[in-house]
Amino acid sequence: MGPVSTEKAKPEKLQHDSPQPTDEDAGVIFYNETVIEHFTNPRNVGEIEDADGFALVGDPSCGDQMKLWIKVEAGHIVDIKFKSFGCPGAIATSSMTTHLAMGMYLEDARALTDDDVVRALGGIPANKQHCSLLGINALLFAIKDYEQRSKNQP
Amino acid sequence: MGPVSTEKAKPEKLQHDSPQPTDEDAGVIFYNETVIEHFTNPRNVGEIEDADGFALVGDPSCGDQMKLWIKVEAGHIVDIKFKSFGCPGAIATSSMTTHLAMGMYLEDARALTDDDVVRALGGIPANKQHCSLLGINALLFAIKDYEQRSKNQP
Amino acid sequence: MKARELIYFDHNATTPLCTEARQAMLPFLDTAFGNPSSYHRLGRQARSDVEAGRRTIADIFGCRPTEVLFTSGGTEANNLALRGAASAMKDRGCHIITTAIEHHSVLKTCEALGRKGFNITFLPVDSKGVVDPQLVADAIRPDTILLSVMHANNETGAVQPVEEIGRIARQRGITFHSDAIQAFGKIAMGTVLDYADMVSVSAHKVYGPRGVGALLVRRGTSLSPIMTGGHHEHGLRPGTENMAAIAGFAAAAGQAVEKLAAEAARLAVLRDRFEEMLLQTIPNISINSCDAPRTPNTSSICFSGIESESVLLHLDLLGICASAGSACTTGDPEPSHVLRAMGLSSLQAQGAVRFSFGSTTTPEQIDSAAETLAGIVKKLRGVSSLCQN
Amino acid sequence: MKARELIYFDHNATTPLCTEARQAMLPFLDTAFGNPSSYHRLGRQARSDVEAGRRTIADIFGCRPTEVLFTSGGTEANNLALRGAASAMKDRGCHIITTAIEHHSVLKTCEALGRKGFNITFLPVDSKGVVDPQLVADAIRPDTILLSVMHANNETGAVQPVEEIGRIARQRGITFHSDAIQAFGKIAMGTVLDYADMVSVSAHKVYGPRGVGALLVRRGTSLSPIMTGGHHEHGLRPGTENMAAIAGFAAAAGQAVEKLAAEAARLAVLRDRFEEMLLQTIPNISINSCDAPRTPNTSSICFSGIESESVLLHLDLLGICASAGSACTTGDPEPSHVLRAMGLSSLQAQGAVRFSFGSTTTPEQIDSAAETLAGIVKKLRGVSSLCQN
Ligand SMILES: Cc1ncc(COP(=O)(O)O)c(C=O)c1O
Ligand SMILES: Cc1ncc(COP(=O)(O)O)c(C=O)c1O
Repeated sequence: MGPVSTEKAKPEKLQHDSPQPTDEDAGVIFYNETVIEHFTNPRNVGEIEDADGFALVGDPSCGDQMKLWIKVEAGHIVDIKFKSFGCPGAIATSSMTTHLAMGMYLEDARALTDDDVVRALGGIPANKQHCSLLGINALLFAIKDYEQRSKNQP
Repeated sequence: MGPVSTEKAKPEKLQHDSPQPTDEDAGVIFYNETVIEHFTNPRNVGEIEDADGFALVGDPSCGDQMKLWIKVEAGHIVDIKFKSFGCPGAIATSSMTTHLAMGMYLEDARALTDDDVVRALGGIPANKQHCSLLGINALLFAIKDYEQRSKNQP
Repeated sequence: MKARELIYFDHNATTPLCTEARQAMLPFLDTAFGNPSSYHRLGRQARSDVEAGRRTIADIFGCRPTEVLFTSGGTEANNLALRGAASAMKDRGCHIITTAIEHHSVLKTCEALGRKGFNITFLPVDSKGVVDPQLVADAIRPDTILLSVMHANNETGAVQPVEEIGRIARQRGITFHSDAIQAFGKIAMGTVLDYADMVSVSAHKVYGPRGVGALLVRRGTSLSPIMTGGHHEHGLRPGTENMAAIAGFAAAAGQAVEKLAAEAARLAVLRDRFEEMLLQTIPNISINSCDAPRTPNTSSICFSGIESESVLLHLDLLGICASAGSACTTGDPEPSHVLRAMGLSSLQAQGAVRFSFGSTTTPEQIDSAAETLAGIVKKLRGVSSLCQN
Repeated sequence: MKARELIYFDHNATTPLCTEARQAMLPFLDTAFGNPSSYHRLGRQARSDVEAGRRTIADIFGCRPTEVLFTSGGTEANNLALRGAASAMKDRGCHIITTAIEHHSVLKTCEALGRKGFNITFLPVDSKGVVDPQLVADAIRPDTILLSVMHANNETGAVQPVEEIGRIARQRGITFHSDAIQAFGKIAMGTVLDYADMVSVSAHKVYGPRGVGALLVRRGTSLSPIMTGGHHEHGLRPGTENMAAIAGFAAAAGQAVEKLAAEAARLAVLRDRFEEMLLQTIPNISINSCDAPRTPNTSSICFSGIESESVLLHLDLLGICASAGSACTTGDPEPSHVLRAMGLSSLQAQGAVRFSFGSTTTPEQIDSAAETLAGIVKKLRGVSSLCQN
């Protein structure tokens, strides 16, 4: 088998897109193409050895966990990497969070919300909304960690 | 439409015959061909104006009623006629009762039982067994009526 | 006489599947077999097919998809409505009102609830087989929680004043259920949840498949499930969804509504013609509920002096399918509780035969059956101890 | 990579209709549409078709036709068994014993009975997912009326010692119900009513249609109906019979039994091959219930460090259908109650995926899926915060 990522969502496009999620579909999960794309090809996966900020959020026994590393230069996030355990929603929102934050001024990054992530993904199933907090929380805590460290090493 | 009786059970033979009545079929009524034949062509229908014995049995508001007339000569039933209100089982057993009794010695006729009628019909659905009593009771009461009258007019 | 086609005058018992329903079902007997609860594409497709069916039914009744619960049929819909609402509201009161002419799935369920401690009032009907809304209003007590009145009766076709009754129920804050199983597809029903809180329908009475029905449940109605398991049907009816049946139901219901006006008019003409022919050729008959508003396809006729099963067997031997009382009481020697409630004597009720017409019915069948029937009645009356001749 | 055929490894959720079942159903979508309760020939034919289906099912299980009750599916069979028996025997006692690994249609029903005043004991299972009969014996109290233990688990395939448990129940005079929905068609079951009083089966798990199942009820078992209406199914399950579904069920059940030995052997080989391939190519996996007697078609596998939905979505995108836990808990974030009962941590249980093989499964599918899966697991572990690399 070739690497999974080369297959992407191509043949399934319609399957995941056509039935509009409605109230009564709540029991079944329909992700849109963007979510699936970020899930199958998550951006910025990995670790940063000499990170300037780090966060560990979530509880794997409750369904998801995320580790986030940032590298900061001149008030910018110049590198960002993550690793996530969780459902496709957790992985896709993790990926999108890092994608949005990459290159941002810290203050702009801090202003990012879960809504921004969901919007950038073009929406996410109702019962996966909570996932979007994972990335945002990790980002905030990593920035906090960076600021803490900066304070301690002036 | 021609008279109903000319059609008889011909095209339906299999319908009524093939599924053997079983316990769990109790809810649905399957009559055999002989029963249907007696129902569609009942023997000895009518009244006897100068009957020697007569009986009226059953209660129409409970589902069936039968009138039975007999003519007796030299201890024989030389004529017998009936009229019945009721289900196919009631009509067929009425018919078969008269058919069996016709020409019989009174003592033989008195010995006829509902089982004899059912047997002569080749069986009757379980929930129609009670019907067979209608004819037999009418016959017994008609014979009784004849004997009563004979006693009174010696 | 040559063998003739079967004349099926028992459409109130069940109907043949219409082409549209059959077509809609076939894919689900084939590749579209997924479980709507499964995660994968077959599951998602199944889910969206179920929800498409639900939207169709919702559109037909002018309600929301979330107000449509699929059940295994009309009987289950009625049981869910009555048992489920009684159980959900038992702390608010224990009085339930229904009528004496309901289908057994309502009547026996109310009796069962009666044995569980609920008080049941069975309202009488007039000689036309119709419930008086005033009696409903008068029967309401402070502890009344639930009212169930059918929309159209299965034996006589008599249409009940459910809108008026529903208004009374809503005014008095009482949950109103209506068994519309015989009304749907036969008379225009409008947006039923405007006056009723729960409405039962069944697919196989409208040329849809066996094994599926729906309970329409107005938002906010108190209802507990009567079965437990998975989260299907908003947690109110568990069990893997029957997609083939749901798709067939949706297709059939769509057809039924589309053709309703034309078909109702056509059947009313045939029904009237049938009844006129019988009245002209057979003495001593009476047509039940003939002065009531009736579904256009139902003719319930009492033939005095003879017994209905004997009529049915003669008819059957001649290829004509009809019923005595409702189909589900076959083998039950009790005369129809509906006709008895209308004041008919046990004897009269025993002579009742129901002819219910439908999509397969033609004018030729009407004429032929009426003629045949005249011969049968004459013959049976000739045998009957109750008739002079 | 070229588009490939769908690989359906979710046969425990539902199965495609077999040709025999489809063929058996078609006449009932056509001319054989009568209502079995109707008097006329179409009704009688329908009745005899229903009873033929009943005899087939009875023959398969070595019981009497009167011991077969058709229901709308497995969920209803389980509800009827538990609610019906509890209600029929409530004067004799209020204690019910079941296990922690039952399907939701048993588990939630027992919980509902618990809210109605019954005491429920949920027996634990060992790490293999099997109930110890000794625990059953020990749990029995003087007021125990009912015991329900499934024959084979839907998630792990673990087969329970139902014969031994049944003997204990019979000795102690306790009604024993067994949910055999996942056992039927997969393992030889013998004459089940010899040791169980009630057994549930469902058609759509054995290549039969949706919307029908059966509860086998041994003569003399106390059981009340949970729905009321007509006299159908010996007065224990009202509603117009679903002939198409019953005929399809009978045909499918016949097939399932006929092919059982060969198919079970074939699937066991494929299942073992699948598991060996995974064990060889993927580190840190464990096979649930692998040391228990299992149905031959079920592989429940925990992939440590990754979450099952992510595995399922990757699989789905590549055309492979599988499940996490049981299908009917999709959308439910709770990790499998079955795996938790076996002592797996919540984290371990979250990594479980169920592959259930069946008639459509080929060796090529097994190889291809195992290979694909190795790639997916590697990829997800590469992303996982719980994995080092
Ligand atoms: C008025 C009415 N209610 C309920 C039912 C029961 O419906 P089903 O056969 O779908 O269970 C019927 C038909 O038998 C009916 O005519
Ligand atoms: C063990 C078990 N019991 C009960 C059920 C419910 O059966 P049905 O889907 O026919 O309602 C299932 C399947 O979902 C099952 O696997």
